Amino acid sequence: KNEDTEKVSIMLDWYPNAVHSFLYVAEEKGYFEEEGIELDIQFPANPTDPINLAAAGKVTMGITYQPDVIIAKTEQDIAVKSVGVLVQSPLNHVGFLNDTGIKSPKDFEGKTIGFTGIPLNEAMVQTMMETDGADFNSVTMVDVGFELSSSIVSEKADAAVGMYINHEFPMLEYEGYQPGHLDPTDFGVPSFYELLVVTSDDTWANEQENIEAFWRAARKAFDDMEANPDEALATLLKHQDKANFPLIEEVEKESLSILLPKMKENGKFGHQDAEVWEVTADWMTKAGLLTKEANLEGIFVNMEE
Amino acid sequence: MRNTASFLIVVGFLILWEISARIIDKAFILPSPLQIFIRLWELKEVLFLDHLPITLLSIVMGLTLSIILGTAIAVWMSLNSSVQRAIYPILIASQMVPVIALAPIFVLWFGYTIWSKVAVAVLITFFPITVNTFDGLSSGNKDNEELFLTMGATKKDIFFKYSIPMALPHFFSGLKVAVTLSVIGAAIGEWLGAQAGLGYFSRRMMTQFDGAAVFAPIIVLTFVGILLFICVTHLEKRMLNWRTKS
Amino acid sequence: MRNTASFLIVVGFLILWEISARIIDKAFILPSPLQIFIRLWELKEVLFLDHLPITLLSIVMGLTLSIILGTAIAVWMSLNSSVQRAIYPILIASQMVPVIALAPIFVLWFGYTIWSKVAVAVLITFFPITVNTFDGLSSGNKDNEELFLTMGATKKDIFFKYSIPMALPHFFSGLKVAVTLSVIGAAIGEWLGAQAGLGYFSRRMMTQFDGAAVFAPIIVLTFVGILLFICVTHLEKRMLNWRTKS
Amino acid sequence: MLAFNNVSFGYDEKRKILENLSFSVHPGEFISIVGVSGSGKSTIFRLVTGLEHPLTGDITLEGNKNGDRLGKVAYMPQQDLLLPWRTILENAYLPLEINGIDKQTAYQQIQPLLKEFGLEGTDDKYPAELSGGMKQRVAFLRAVLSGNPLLLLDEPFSALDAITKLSMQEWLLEQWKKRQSTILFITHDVEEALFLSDRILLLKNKPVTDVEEIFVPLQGKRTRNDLNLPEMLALKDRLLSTLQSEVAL
Amino acid sequence: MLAFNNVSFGYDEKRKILENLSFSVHPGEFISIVGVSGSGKSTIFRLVTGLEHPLTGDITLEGNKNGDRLGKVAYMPQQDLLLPWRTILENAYLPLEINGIDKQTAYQQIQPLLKEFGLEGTDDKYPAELSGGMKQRVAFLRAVLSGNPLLLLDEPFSALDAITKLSMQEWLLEQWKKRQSTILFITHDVEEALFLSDRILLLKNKPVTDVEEIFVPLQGKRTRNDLNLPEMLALKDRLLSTLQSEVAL
Ligand SMILES: Nc1ncnc2c1ncn2[C@@H]1O[C@H](COP(=O)(O)OP(=O)(O)OP(=O)(O)O)[C@@H](O)[C@H]1O
Ligand SMILES: Nc1ncnc2c1ncn2[C@@H]1O[C@H](COP(=O)(O)OP(=O)(O)OP(=O)(O)O)[C@@H](O)[C@H]1O
Ligand SMILES: Cc1ncc(C[n+]2csc(CCO)c2C)c(N)n1
Ligand SMILES: [Mg+2]
Ligand SMILES: [Mg+2]
Repeated sequence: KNEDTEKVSIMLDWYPNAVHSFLYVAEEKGYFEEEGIELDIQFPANPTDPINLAAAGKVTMGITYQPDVIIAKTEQDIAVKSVGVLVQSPLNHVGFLNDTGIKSPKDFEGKTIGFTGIPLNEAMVQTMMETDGADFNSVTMVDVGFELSSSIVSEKADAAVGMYINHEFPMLEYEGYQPGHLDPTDFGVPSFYELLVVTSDDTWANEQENIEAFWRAARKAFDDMEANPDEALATLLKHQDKANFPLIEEVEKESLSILLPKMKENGKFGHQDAEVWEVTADWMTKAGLLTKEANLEGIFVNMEE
Repeated sequence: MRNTASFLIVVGFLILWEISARIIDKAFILPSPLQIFIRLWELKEVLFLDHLPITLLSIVMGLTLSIILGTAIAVWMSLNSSVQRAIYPILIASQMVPVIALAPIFVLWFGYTIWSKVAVAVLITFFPITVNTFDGLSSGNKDNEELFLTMGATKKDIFFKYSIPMALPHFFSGLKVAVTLSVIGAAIGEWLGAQAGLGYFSRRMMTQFDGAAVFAPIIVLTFVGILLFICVTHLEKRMLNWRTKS
Repeated sequence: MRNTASFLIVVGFLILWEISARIIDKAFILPSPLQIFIRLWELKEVLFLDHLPITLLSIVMGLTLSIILGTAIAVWMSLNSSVQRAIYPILIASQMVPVIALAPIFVLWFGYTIWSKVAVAVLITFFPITVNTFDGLSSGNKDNEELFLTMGATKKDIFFKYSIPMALPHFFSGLKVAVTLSVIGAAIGEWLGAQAGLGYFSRRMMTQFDGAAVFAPIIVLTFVGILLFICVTHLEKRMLNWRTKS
Repeated sequence: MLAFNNVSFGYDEKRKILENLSFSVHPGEFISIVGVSGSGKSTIFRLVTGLEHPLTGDITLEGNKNGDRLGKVAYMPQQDLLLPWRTILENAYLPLEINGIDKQTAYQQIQPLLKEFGLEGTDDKYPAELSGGMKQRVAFLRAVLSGNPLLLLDEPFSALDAITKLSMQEWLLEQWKKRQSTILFITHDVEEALFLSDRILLLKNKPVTDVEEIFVPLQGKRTRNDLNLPEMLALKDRLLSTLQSEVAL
Repeated sequence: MLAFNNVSFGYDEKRKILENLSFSVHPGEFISIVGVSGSGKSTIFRLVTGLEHPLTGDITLEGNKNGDRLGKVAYMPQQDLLLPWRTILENAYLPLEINGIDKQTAYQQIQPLLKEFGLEGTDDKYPAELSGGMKQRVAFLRAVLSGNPLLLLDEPFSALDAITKLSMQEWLLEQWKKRQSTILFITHDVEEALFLSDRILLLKNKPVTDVEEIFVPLQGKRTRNDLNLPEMLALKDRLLSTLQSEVAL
């Protein structure tokens, strides 16, 4: 429509769910258009693709996980930076079905645990078990890609790490299962940013204005979403791709209520704190995820209000 | 008539599948043929209008590129024996690289665009086309070429009036293999990064506990393969109609 | 000597790659050959002691099963022409199913065990073995079989003294294709969920943003393929030494 | 030795190839069967070997009427049909192997014959390493080794060049005399038939209802010059003109 | 028409196949070249057609000494070498097509010849649908259509059965007379050479240093019976024994 709209793409962390409502709200209300950008929302084929493709410059931004950004930057010198946080505290729990009899990380011993292929999850389980005085070596970790819930339901894995307290668990309950879960932060894993948005330094240098425009629109949409969650939910449901990613209203409603406070914990949507980065990096060094000294130089920027 | 037995076996197999699926009763793990069929019907618009065209596009682009590239290299090798001696062994050795294992890299190079799928399709279809075409171009015998020479034919005459018709049956053999592989290539490409397409849809449904919908696009893909194969066979029959006369 | 040109081309290609990789300077997207080689060396123990044996195990198991199953079906078809008429068309048609797209289903059936990888390997290697062996078994000519009959030979005599030696070269052609495919099959199987293996390792390194380490196991896989191929070729030469005499 | 008695046969019930055909072969004879292409020469061999059975009529082999004939006659086909994966020795061993004779014994029996057939030193060679004439000799040896006294040869020399053919013909005559076998020989080549045989059976009509028997007026050791005898030249012309008239049919 | 003058040739410098060979062919002659296998008959044809060039010596074709001979002689190979994907008409058209004659004109020229060659109704058939004799006639027609007066035939009938061969020989003689072409004919078959030719060139020694020229004492219309004339029989024996002695060499 608009001759000089700039194309901006973002790759989600997962298939669309309540966390992404603000994107659809902004889209629906034309906030992106007002900012002169055209947003292309992509869904990942692989849990690690958002950061990979953002780093490779194939998408403008990717929604990903904080420790991954530190690993990429520190271990492989990949020039990426976070441009904003979406969820400021953990949602990630270890999930299982109650029949497995798992009560604490000690019960993971000898079990098979599924994860999405992101190495950080292994470290989380390890920290949890060590804190609980169990032997991590007795656990078999399997890369199950996106099949977190299905791997425990189909009993291909006894438990899975990376399941979200706001999404997978309500969903399983809705489907009639009895899932149990353990919170990593109860077992020695620090609280860190659950989801944030990354871009590559190159992209940042070339398209900083577009990214800033994106955030202005996003903030505006988030405010609307906060003010009127039901409307936001309706927008999300309206935009859902029924065939590909059917959403369940009850589940998403509950999900959104859990999410909203976590998305604005310090009062500012998107804002990041250097301290959180340092705490996370410390834990990672302790957990053996980093073999070098953490490189946090320019790892994040905060958008101007 | 000849295929009655095959037909019965297939039907028997489907019935057996239906029964076991009902006994196991876990549609997610093993949907029954009927469930798959119903799902296929329900999803017909999504599958045929949204996803099929995308997949077809990558298949057609991949095949077209393969044919252009493959025949060009084959012709080049057949015209110049030192090129042949240099390239042919590399071509053969290159088949040992599990190119499919490289597919994730293509996603990094091309992003979630059609090109990552086209690249996979080209990489796996290009070999049978090149090798078959080349073998076809070199299958001519010296006696025949010398007969052409004694008639005062130029190299060009020999190439167009002898080598090319000679190579055509081999080219089609290669194309038949390539067509099947192209479907596989596109499907794999779509698993690894796509925003639409039948392979993408199948994988997506895997995360949705919808077993029948995982199989439905695979059925469609199968028919795409069969259809492409039939097309090639028809084209072959039309272009090589002399072969049916022997 | 014949391959000097090939060798030079390969070296040229590597140099070109090295230079472009250095210019682009994003090892994560395009590692240079040197970086890959260094990484291969650093990872040699992990690759060769931890992951290679696992991958080899699925390849060998897949191939063994394929050979048993494939030759059994081929023999069955060649002994009974109504079985042949019933099964052969199904076999051919089955190749149109992008079996690789079914691979994730195997994970559901067999879990994250070696069996899901073996299943993928069997599914893609079984076809060339069956078809080639069957074609070999039926490549005998009637004249020869009748000569055996006039000597008072039984069906068993004909099968063991004529059909089998006749089929052997075809069987080996099939096996050579199968060997290459088995490597691909195992690699794909390992993408889909595994705790070890070269395919798994390559993918895992992708999540660690370690481009050189993504390529290193692929190089190892390539050499596994080449080695297996050479083994089969040697076996073939030994068993078919009469062919070198013509 | 062999007798056809009113034999009728057709691959297809409706299209007979042989109709009420009778002829007989005596021990020690060399008989050529001559006829135009497609007349049914090879079909007669298929009946003799037992690969096919007459629709009506009887075939008697060594006094055995309509018995099982498979494995009872020695057959040497037109192409040598040697097994390319077996050495010459192993190829010659084949009929003995099928009869259950062990390698040791068999090889001791074969080795001297190889020499006699001008094949010494070829034991461990493969067929592809031999010339056309040598391969035909191996095929002949293999037929002889089946141990059956009636030898059927279906155009064995048609693939050889003219000069090799001549020497193979002479060699065959020698072998026949030495082994005192009975030979039934199919050929297109009238001169070949005249040079080799005691008697020529010329197939006539379609379906074949009749054979014209021609006694060759030569006895004992023959030379190629004998073919220039006036009666032989007359016979040759007669045969050729009969054949050509059959083609016109 | 054609003259070899002290021609020497070898595929390999060291192993000569022809050495100081001289002979000549006059317009309208029918000449057969006879020699044992591997003696160099086909090699002579390769030199005549211009596929190979003499190491020393001259070849003169129609007064043109050592000129470019490719496309200047009509060559009919041993196998018919018809293109299986072309109909009979299209196969016959090939030499005209190469000479740049358009389809229309060419087909009008070919059609009546097809009739004359006993090939009517086969225009749109493919070679695989024809019998061996018919295919040889198409190959001959194709050679004739090249328009060159010197025809080289390299064992054209060796793949045919004896009876078909006889009728093709007679047909060839007829065509030769009708078209008044010059024919150079390679054969293994002495009788064939005697029946067809005015003159026979027998290749001798290895490398070939000499040809024995034999004039066939037959004039005008020949019949097969002429081969039974005493002088012809004597000639035949002489040829055969010379050839057999060459094989022994
Ligand atoms: N196995 C078969 N099934 C059906 N018909 C056959 C079979 N073999 C031969 N015929 C037919 O039977 C007829 C006689 O064939 P046969 O092979 O006996 O002729 P022939 O005299 O040996 O010919 P040739 O000289 O060409 O070898 C032919 O018309 C042929 O087509
Ligand atoms: N293209 C070639 N390259 C090298 N040597 C050749 C070639 N063609 C033929 N020869 C050799 O040259 C010699 C003569 O061969 P040529 O084909 O002329 O014999 P020929 O008399 O036609 O034999 P035949 O009767 O078997 O056709 C043989 O020793 C042969 O091996
Ligand atoms: C609804 C939802 N469920 C699961 C994930 C996947 N996930 C959660 S944590 C983690 C690894 C990093 O800790 C991954 C891959 C998601 N993004 N969104
Ligand atoms: Mg026959
Ligand atoms: Mg020759």
